[in-house]
Amino acid sequence: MSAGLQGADQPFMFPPPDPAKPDTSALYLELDGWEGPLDLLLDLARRQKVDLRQISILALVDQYLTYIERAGEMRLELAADYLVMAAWLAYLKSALLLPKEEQEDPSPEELALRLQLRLQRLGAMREAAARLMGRDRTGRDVFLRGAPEGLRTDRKTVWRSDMFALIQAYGQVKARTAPRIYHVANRPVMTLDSALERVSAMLGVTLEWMEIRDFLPPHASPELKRSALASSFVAALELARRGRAELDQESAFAPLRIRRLKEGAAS
Amino acid sequence: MTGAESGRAEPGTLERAVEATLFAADEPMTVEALSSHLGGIEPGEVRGALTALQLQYAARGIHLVERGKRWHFETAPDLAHLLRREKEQVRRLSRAATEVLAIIAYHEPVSRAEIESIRGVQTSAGTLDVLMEAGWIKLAGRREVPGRPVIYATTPEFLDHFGLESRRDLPGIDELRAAGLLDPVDEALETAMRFDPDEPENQEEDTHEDEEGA
Amino acid sequence: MTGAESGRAEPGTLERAVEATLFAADEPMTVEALSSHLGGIEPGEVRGALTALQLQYAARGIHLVERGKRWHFETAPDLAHLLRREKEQVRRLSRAATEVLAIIAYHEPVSRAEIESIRGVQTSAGTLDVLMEAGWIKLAGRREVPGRPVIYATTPEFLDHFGLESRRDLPGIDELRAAGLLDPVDEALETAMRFDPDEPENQEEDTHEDEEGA
Repeated sequence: MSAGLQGADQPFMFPPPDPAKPDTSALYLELDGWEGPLDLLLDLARRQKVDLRQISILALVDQYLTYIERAGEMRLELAADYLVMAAWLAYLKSALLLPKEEQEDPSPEELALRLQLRLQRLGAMREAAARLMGRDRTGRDVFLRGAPEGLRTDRKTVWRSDMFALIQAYGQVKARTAPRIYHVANRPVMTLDSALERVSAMLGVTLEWMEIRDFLPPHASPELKRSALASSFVAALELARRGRAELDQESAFAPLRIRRLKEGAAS
Repeated sequence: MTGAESGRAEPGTLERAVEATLFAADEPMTVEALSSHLGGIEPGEVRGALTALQLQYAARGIHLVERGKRWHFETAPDLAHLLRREKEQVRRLSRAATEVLAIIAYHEPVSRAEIESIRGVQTSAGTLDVLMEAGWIKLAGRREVPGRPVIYATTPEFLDHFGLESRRDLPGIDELRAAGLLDPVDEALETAMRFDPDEPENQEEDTHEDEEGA
Repeated sequence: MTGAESGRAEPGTLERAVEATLFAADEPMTVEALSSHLGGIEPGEVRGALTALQLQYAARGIHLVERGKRWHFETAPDLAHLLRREKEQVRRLSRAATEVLAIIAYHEPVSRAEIESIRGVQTSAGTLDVLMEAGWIKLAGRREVPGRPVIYATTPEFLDHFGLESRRDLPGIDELRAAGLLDPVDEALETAMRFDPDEPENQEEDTHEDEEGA
């Protein structure tokens, strides 16, 4: 019945597994070889029939329970999950044998089918694994070159720059490091020395009274004229002190006049 | 294409360059890697040269093969018996590791819980480690379901080692898919319960899946 | 010996075996080693297979060669350049390196100490290395002063890269000034807006500067 649930008449697509071994006590020796109850069930199913789609779940349950029972007789210690599976299979068996109308949900048929599907899937993967391992494998059946020269890629940096960057860099070096010469711009002033020189020179021209303004440079800027006036005034005072000139002013803020003294006349 | 048409033709310049490069390389190379190594030759031309070379080597003791989009030279499989004796260094895998590898290869990407539900036992951490260390499987992200489990997939090295050009070459994968044996049990159960097994309808369904898988 | 007569023949069984064995071998093999590896084939036959293979590979990107009585496959000599590829990575010269290069170009030959005194900052050895690697400067002997410092000068590649016929084509100080390149950076804009280039005067000074620079 369970076998019929999934297209029993479809051809099986795998090469047959190992020739079915007889269900004998040889099982005991393989105890360590099982990877859990599903693994054991799969092996039992394989012994039963070639096609996992046609196995009898009832027969499988019986075989499993027999195996567990024998293991118990031999006082082999079974892992808990084998016992859990045994209990579950015992329940499944009784449910499958009950009249249909007393069944619960999910039905025992569905549980049986689920088990069968799981076994099919595990079986399929086990076969796939065997076929995979049987392929021509590198290092076992096919070999790569024993002593390849190897490819080497040397990284090489190609530097790039351009003319503008070059001269700009040089300009900036120059600008950054040029010796700094600080020079004060020529300010519009007449120094006392030059005023002295100038006033002395002008005094030498005549013995007449001259206005001090006449000593100023004729085309000078207003700033320079102011400076020249002040310097010339101080120069006139200096010359008077040295006894080389005399000063005259009629009233406050009147034009200041200056006249050369004759040599020796001052005493 | 002249080279590809006749295995006897003298190899052209590009063929010789591809041949020498792959021969000297420490590991398999993709078309793109070859193309860039050869100074930017069109990938299409490189592919043409590879096809021509493959044909030229078909009858030789060395073959040019593609594995997971990467190309390399290897000895012809039929000469295995001559070479095997000195070079027995293939990793021996436990049965558990073998099964886990097969499950990942045929179902990828797949979570550990999914592997365990197929095998019916817990997978020890060591099993996955061994496969990772061999370079045959890798973490392939996480499944976006509650718990976000890590999922696993195979690598190009896996294809390489087992002489597979791509996962499509996995032995029997089309048949397994067609038979629904790569679908989860729940899905298969639903499908099975929906049909009355003795009806011809079921046959139709099978045929349909075969077509899909092919 | 049919294989030896024609490089186009399908390789025979022994040739294929020899081919695969040499391909997979870790090191070159003598005729005797091959013979014993292949289960005691007559050395004469092995030699015949080697000669045939050598001929079959003569035009390929791989050659079968004998060196000191030992045979192995290797890349064809004309393709040896494929084994070492140079991958070029273009990088822009750093500001510091550009300054040093400019100083060398304007003042060559010049020692490192002189470069530093012109730049007003220390110059790392790496900067000069980069310029040497770029092929733009070279060692130009030693200055015959105490300590005999190494002096540097530019190369023809330098002129080439910067599109100069000769160093005399480097703009003079006053051209730089005219272009605002001698102004401290923050004043450059102000100057540029006020400056009225005075042609004849500039020309005169250029000549002068050139003489000094040459």
